[in-house]
Amino acid sequence: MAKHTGRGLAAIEYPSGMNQNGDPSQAWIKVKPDGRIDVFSGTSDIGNGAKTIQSQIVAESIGVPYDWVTFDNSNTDSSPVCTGTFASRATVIAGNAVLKAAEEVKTKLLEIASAEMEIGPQDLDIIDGEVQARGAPSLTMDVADVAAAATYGHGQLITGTGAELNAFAAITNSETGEVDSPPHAAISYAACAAEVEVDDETGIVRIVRMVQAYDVGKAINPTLVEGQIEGGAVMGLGLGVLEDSYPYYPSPDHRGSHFGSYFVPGMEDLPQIETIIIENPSATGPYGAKGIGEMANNSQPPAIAAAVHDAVGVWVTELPITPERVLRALDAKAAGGGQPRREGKHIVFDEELSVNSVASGISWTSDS
Amino acid sequence: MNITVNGDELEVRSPGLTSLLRVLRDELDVVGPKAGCEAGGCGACTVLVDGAPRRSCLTAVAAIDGAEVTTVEGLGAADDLSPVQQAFVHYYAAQCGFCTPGMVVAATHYLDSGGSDDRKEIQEALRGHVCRCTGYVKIIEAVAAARGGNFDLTTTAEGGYTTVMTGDAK
Amino acid sequence: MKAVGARLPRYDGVGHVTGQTTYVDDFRVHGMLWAKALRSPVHHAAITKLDTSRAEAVPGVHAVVTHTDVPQLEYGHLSGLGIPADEPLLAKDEVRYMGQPIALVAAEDLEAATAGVAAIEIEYEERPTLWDVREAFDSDAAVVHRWGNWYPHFEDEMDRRQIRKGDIQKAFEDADHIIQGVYRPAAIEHVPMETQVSMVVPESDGRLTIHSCTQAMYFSLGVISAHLQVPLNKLKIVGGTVGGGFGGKVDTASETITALAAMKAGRPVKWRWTREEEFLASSTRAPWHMEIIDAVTSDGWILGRKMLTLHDSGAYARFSPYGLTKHSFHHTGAYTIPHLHFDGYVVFTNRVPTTAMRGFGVTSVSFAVETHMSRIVDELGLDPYEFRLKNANRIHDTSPNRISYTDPSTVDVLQSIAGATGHDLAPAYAAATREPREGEWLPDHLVDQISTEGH
Amino acid sequence: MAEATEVLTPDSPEAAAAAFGEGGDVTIIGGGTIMVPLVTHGVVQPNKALILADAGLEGVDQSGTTVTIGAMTSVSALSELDAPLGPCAANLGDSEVRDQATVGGNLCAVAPPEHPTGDLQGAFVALGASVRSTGAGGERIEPVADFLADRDNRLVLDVTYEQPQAGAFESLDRPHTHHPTPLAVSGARLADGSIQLAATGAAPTAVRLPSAEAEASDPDAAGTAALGDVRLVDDAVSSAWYRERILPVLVRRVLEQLG
Repeated sequence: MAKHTGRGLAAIEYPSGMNQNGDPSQAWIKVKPDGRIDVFSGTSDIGNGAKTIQSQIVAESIGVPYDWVTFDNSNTDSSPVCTGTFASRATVIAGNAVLKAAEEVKTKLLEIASAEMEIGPQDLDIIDGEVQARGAPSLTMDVADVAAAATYGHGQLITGTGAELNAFAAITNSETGEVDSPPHAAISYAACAAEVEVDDETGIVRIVRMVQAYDVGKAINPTLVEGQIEGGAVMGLGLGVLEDSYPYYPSPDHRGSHFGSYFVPGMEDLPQIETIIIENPSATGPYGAKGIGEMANNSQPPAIAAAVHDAVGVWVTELPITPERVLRALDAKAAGGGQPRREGKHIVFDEELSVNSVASGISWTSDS
Repeated sequence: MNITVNGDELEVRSPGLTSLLRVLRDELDVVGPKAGCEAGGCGACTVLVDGAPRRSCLTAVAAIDGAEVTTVEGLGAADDLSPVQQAFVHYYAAQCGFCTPGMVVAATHYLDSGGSDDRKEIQEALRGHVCRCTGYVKIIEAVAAARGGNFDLTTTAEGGYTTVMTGDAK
Repeated sequence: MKAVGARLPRYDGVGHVTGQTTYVDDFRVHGMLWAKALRSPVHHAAITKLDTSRAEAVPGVHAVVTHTDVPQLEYGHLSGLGIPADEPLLAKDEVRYMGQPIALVAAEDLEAATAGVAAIEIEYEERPTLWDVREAFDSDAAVVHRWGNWYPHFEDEMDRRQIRKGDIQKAFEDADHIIQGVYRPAAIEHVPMETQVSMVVPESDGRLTIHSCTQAMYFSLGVISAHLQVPLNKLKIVGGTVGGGFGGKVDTASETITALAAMKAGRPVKWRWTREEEFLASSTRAPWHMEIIDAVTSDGWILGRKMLTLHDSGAYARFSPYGLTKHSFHHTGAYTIPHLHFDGYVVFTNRVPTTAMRGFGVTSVSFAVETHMSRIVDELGLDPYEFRLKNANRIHDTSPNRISYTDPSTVDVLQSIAGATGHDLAPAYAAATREPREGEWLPDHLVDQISTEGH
Repeated sequence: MAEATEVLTPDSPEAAAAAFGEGGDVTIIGGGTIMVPLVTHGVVQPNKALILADAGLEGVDQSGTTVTIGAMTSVSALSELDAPLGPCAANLGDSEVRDQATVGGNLCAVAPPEHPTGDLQGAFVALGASVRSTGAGGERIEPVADFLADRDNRLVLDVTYEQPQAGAFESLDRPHTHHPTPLAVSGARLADGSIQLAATGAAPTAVRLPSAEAEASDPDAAGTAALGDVRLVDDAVSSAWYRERILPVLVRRVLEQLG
């Protein structure tokens, strides 16, 4: 009849891009006669911010203000191939495609500027919408004028295309799982410390605080990174203590079919969330970025499970950690059970859940 | 039947038991309010009916004959955003944006009726609105800060509890 | 100003807050029909009768689409990788999960479409079901899939995904403790605020404009063109603006069927799933069953891991084989373990087919591995940070697939959390880095785990 | 939606009663929170609908120790009342749903198969409230529990109860967005000093807990005794096992508050 607090920790890793690769993204860019930039990419924005991130990459790479960039991902006629927005690939893989397209645009803009300014392109750069001569910042030409010159003087359409494809990493030995090349574009890392409060009478677990650190490689937009981390944290909270499509799993009975009977985390479930963004650049992502959208809900459930154990001394290893599961575990503990079987150097938890107890067609032990 | 939607008085021809949401979306082409569940569970369809927030999916149109309805479209325009709309942009309170029309309407009413910047009060007032993207953190920050308006819309606010450590700093 | 690294506002933020952002359901087109699906009311059955003639006669109904209308009925999510398909777009002879689509009725309004669905004559002969993945291998288990109860993998006659590295029996012999546990994360719904929706417009030039909430326009384009047996230039997907996905909108769940209805009716058709359909008939994150047996030393080194994974795929394969492979590649978590023995099975049940969701394949293993790590810490009386820092991936450590890590940050993220929560680390752990192992960080059992090949 | 639905919007209680007649074929729309989604999704296809928004049936009247609540009173209008009704009302749904949902609708709510509903019913049963309704045979005034047992074809007009000496409300609170209450217990020490207890979520409609009342002086014993008065089931929001564990806790907490 008391509330107990506990803390738990988890550290995780997660790849960017499809497992084993082979997932292309492509983009193309054209420049309007006033230097404004039109980006065509097939990357869906599912809320993750693909339109924003890819526009930022293009603006940065060419050297023009963000609001010069228009981004069109509206259809498959105008936009080239993008495998899609999943597998934490929109920033890393599709971002590289727009980066390559932008670099080509910049090169072409500088070629035109070079002809106009009579300065070698290698001695020019574009800064904030203006072509500047390196070491002589007074020698400038607006990108708008460069684009006009290309259109009306040189008779050229300035475009850039970019395609990103990491070769498929084949499993060369299906006995061992060895692969012939890295099966991912990058790997991100994260850790979460969760603080919970457990009511030992009702079994209800409330998440009080989550402190999380993510290595994002490079935060193309720190605010959007926070958005992924915070949103992921609450989805992880749902996984940890609330959500279940099959509340009587494995039975299919009593599924919730609406918001009153399926427990999506709500505003009042929100704990204190503290975020640490670490930038250890990847060798492969645009500007060193790594994808973290997906992993953002992976670290909380185990941190919560450990925190619950810290609070009340029971391990709940079936998710979600419902009040019922907490009470059943506390009951077992009070009855002198709930402990692993200890035999020699073996410590065996959860025997009642194991295939060894439930099934006859498969078993799993440390014996070969 | 007639309802006034965002200042325009409009005739309604749908049957009287049609939900206000379907009248708005399917008859009147006011598509800001979203059909997230059509059962009152998510709040994406919330509009103001005579100034009070209502789940438009739970409201039979015949029950509000003659009422003034304000949807998210009626709160502000792209070049004239309301304080709450500005705050949602500046605090990055919308990701996929599908819950946003209802969230913005409810937050506007909360503040207009004297709601405070207290986090717990905001959570209580808006708790029926589901957002699956943001984890609510930035929505609460936006509502808490919104009252004054005049936000810089060329940038976004730093998260309240964030530390950034670059590779060099490590 | 710099664009990268800047806290710029969302490109579409103003559209979101004004209600101007146009999602699929917000498009308006003249003459549009509404669609409603006939879905299986039973978990597993033979379809012994399917007659749509009465439905077609319902006033307002313009088209009823069934399996007979689909040029290529089966096309798998992984067909692009040469993997055989197992799931019909619309059920033909049998249904294998409750909620499986059997027919789609397009009509002047939802009421007529619903009446049309009710008028379809269908009969079922129910079959035994399988729910517990652990029992799938038992000799008396109901057989629920034409490939058997678990996925055959179609490569090297392997019926499972394996990882083998080092010598797991030696690890168990050398270990001071062998710690075993079972981990079972649940199925959850994606719950995007926008339910599955598509609207297809037949154009005068013979093309189809497909308004789609897909997360993956080109993936969906390929899937639709395969089912319809038309070249890509006959189709135009309009999309890119999605009201939340989380993995659930990669499946191309509604577009193709809506397209068939639009073609048959010669009218634009919209099919928007109700929230109830989204909860009960849309794919979920998979439930997983994982058993871990770790060989550990008293001072906190993990020598080996033996792991069994049963991935509850539901009634059809969808992306599950991909998810299991990804899972296997990451089953050591953020740590380096020399001796590995992993067996994983994609198991079929009569659940709604499971699919990708945020963290696909790895969310499960993160839960299992990290909870198991916490148990080891508790059993051995270790410090939770130090145990993890000790075994953490370092530069040039190798993965389960023998790929060298170039930029792991396990050490960095753990030290940051310790700092932020006021957890004091012993000096050696506070000073640890992700740099390649040497000295006390390179015990004998990890010497052969260091490689500079790969990245 | 059927164009054929006849929609009536009476503008007085008398007009509402007249329009309702003997009920039967009439679907009542109070706040709409229950019925409108059912109509939208085609679950209910009314021939005739009675919208009560303008029927003048709302209002809370406290004269002396008697409290009378009109059927169309919103749930939020109750939230400041004393326990058990006030906290019970405040616990329902969210602020928008409470503004819209009505007392009459809540008394008529039928539990869908997935979880309990009709949160207020338990508080009214504990208070010994009576319901005034109309329909076949004319007006009827009866205890809430009797009304719940036979409420088909009735139009609720108002609910009346005597202010108790003390009241308490406890619910199992699983925080999530849209609160159905998996289990709640209301208790009241009535004007005559007797204690009444009722549970929501422990049977298809709210139920009195007479066995618990009989043990009211011993909250722990009362909690255990309450299990004899209920029919607990598994549903989407809680198992019967868990309800069995929590019901005694809630009963005990309510009795401790009643003193």
